[in-house]
Amino acid sequence: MDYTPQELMVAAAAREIKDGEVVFVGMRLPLIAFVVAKRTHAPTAVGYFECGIVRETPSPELLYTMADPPNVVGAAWATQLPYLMGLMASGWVDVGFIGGAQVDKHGNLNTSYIGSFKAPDVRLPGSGGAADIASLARRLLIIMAHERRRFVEQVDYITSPGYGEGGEWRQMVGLPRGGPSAIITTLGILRFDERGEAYLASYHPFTTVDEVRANTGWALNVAPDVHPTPPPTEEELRIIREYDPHGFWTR
Amino acid sequence: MDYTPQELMVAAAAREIKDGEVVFVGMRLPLIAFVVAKRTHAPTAVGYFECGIVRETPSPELLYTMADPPNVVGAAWATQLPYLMGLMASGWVDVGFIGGAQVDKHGNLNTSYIGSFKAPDVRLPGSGGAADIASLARRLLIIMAHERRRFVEQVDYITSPGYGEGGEWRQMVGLPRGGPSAIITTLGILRFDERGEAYLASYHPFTTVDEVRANTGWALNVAPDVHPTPPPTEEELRIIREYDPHGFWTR
Amino acid sequence: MNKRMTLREAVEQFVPDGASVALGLCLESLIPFAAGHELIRQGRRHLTLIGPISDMLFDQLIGAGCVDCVMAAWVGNVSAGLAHCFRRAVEQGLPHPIEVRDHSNFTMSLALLAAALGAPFIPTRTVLGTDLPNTNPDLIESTNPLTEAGEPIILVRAVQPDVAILHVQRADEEGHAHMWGNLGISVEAALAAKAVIVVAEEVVERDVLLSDPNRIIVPAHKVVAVVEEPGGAHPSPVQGYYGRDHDVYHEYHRRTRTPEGFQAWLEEWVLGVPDRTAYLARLGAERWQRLQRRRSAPSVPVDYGY
Amino acid sequence: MNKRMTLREAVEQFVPDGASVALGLCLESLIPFAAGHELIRQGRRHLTLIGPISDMLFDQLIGAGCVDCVMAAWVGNVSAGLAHCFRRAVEQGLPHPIEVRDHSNFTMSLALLAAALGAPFIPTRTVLGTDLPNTNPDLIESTNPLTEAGEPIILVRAVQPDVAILHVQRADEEGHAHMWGNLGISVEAALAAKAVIVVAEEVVERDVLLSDPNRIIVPAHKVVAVVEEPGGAHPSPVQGYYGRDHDVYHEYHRRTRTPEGFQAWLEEWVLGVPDRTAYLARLGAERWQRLQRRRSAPSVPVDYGY
Repeated sequence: MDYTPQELMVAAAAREIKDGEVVFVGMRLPLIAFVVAKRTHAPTAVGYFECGIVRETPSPELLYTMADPPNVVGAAWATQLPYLMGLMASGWVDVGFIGGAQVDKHGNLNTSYIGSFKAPDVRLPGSGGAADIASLARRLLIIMAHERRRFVEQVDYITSPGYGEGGEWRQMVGLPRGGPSAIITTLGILRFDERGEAYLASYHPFTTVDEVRANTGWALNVAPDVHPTPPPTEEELRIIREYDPHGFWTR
Repeated sequence: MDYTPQELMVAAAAREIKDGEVVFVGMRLPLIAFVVAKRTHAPTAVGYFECGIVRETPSPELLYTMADPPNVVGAAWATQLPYLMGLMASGWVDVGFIGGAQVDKHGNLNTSYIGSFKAPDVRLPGSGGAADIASLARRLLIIMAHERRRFVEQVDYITSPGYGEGGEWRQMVGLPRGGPSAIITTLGILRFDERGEAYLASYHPFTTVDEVRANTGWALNVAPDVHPTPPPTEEELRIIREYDPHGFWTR
Repeated sequence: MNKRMTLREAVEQFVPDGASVALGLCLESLIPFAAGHELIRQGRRHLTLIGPISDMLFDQLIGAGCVDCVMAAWVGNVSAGLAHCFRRAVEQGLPHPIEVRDHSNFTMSLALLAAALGAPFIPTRTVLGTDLPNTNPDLIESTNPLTEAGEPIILVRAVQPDVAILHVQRADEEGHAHMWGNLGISVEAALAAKAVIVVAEEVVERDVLLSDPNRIIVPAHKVVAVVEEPGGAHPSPVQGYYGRDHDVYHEYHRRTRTPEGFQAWLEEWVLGVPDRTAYLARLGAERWQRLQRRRSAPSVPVDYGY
Repeated sequence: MNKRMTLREAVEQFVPDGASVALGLCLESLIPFAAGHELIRQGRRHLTLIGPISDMLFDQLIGAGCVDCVMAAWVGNVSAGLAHCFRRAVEQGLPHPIEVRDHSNFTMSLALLAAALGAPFIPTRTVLGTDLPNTNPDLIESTNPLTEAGEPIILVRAVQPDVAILHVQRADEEGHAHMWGNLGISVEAALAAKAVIVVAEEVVERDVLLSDPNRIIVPAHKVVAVVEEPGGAHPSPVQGYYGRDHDVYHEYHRRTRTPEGFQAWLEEWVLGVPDRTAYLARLGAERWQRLQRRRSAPSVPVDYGY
């Protein structure tokens, strides 16, 4: 295999961004997915970075964090966090990216507490902007490592809402729109059925449906047309490797 | 008399500003009162202008409106209106100035409707920031022409709250603080007793208590120590006339 | 995307009859008079006007019959006095009755800020005890649910304009815009609005705008039209460009005491000129020259490098 | 008024035990590490820390035992992973238990904005259906009183810090301060706080600041102390001055896996250096030099003249 799982994930994530869309760019791999999308099929996509940055061009250098100086130079707006979040709350953000420590079959994410929040086994960092992106973006893309302990029947704590208990849950709790569109994992891509339950849409070329199932903590549904995820193209790989030459995020 | 009533009013208003205070500067005469205070006894007073300006020095030229370019050059902050109003809402503004078309004995002001608001005789411009200053500043200074039709038993419409019906009215309706401290008129200076009713504290040198009473639409109380208002000093007049050489506001 | 067009095109395409329009958001400066006059020339009807204090422009639009509803804190003429057309509309229903929703400057800013934040309302303690809630259904008397005693509070309902018109100093053709000086409620309105029309003194290269991203006023993807219209804010001032033409306000005040006087003024300065170029020509080169910036006061640059 | 003093004096005078302190408000940049380390050196106790995401600094203060309560959206190490001291405090009560009020970035900003506006709360539809209201009493599940159906809404209670510490690029001795780049929730926090401490890369003449009043971050009368502390944000970046020292974050992450490791790190970089000058000396001139700005990207000035 001449690419890493991370590189495939970045390419897959980039393909989820449509041209002209406003993207709430998350930390780590989405930073690079936005760059790949901009340089391939989505040249007019606009990136929101919650620290207070809007970009219409990729940052000139690899970002370790979204507030790194290369992300500010040439930005199309440098502003205050609540303004960007407020625009998202009003429906201006088409798609947002987040990761998580735990995800469940309804796409709910936990980045706060493993175990009971009253006496947790692990205290994770918390929401950051993830809860907001999951609540308010028109659609949500989740990127995370596919491990059985992370893909659980039900998350211990909902930091970022997916489809809750499924069905009309989002409308019922009052969320204005949105919900997960895909989970891009180290093993495959999951999408969601109309009841808001995740199913396997494609598995990465270096794995199998069975392996994906074995790494999933619930009885995973599989699409009738499940197929291998298209590998990153040469152009995508070139852009990823130019942008992250030492593979800080992608190796 | 070697000064105009407006000049005396400006000087009297300036004397109400203490050094170091944050002043919400209103339109017209208060624009000049702030300048006089800064140049005499209150050099460290800070002026807030609701259009979004904070000044620590007087503007270099006469202002016709608070957004005139001379008010922006050398400003100590140029910002957004809700930030200044928000600071006032949090208690940061010591004193604010407003005028009115009607005032009543409890210091309530009307700048909205003469007659019924459903079928008004006169539609006045409205609140601007006056209602906010009257609601939120620590104390309120009212500046207006002393005429019987303007000084009424009860205003037709409360645009800017004084002491309402008197007593504990402000606390009862939920206002956080404040209330009128003085009404500086073309004829005298009214202050407020502990029940929130205005009384005559001083009459201008060119008038009498009786004349003030005759121009007031309610039975005006008079302080036992009522006295002539101290006229503007030479220094005050010099500053006023330097700043408003053609007497646009003060003649 | 190149969004540059004439003011006529921008108003035609993006301000339909019945629209709610926020304009005059810096209070007395950067008032988009050219855009307002174009609304009048195109005979726009049933508009809702949204603003803080409005120095003369709302009065003109009301007098011209463009307006059904005003959401504002103050409608008048700051250096000259009352607004005659506004008075006639409210007092006599001339040219037709209008609805007025009385705000204070703070509540108007909170209504727009609420919309900018996607919040249904913002609670405040300003205007408690006043009559404003009686003449504005968007100011709701309520109690604070976080206090046991249920202390009184005003809920300011979010107001989302269909379009905000911003007069700015400089912009590029994609809609990146720099505005400086007192900002009033411009940021709140531009963030709240469904669309933004930028009218600029100068359209310049993108690099100039992006050299200072903190000064950009609103994300360009919300901007639907960019118009270069030098002098488009006259008689209101534009920091760094020209001063306030006080005489215009006083002349307008004098001449518009009667409907006939207003009509004559309107013919002379709005209906009788096809665009802002003709307006400035009518004003006269000498008078326009007198208002121009006399001395520079440049900002000390900052360095965005790394 | 000249408010210039050393960081030691500023922390001594304006951040008492038990204070609530907002810091790290730009998220990953302009983090006032020097101020945070001074809090540790002075043995400050029972603090409440307020911030959006905190990149490493909150973890250090928690590990050093300064903190009773954290109101934040995220406590970790952005480029390296989890926060070990934060974990130990919550999971094991080491060095002592702390209270955590879980915010999202948006709710944290709304809590501060509410305080900045003098509003008791701001309603929002973010975090509906999540568990955050279960671990934060400042996020109150309620219904929107403006809708008949009573749609669900979260009321974000106002949070007013006792003090906000801002690291900025330049300031004058009176407290006028310019900050540029991503602002995060700095403006909201500075407006909300009862007092502001400004730590600047450079203290410059008043005229430089007042040449560009739109860039000033908060009115100077709210600023109680101005500290000139070049390099005071290291290892976080300062736009126009120096870049992010990524290695520090990774080294910290590795070394603080155990309480002993954290203590050794703390001795080396905080307790063992009297001030930031000594800290930078320990870092080494060559390493510090490598982080400095390599190329300029100056803003195109604007003209405030008339």
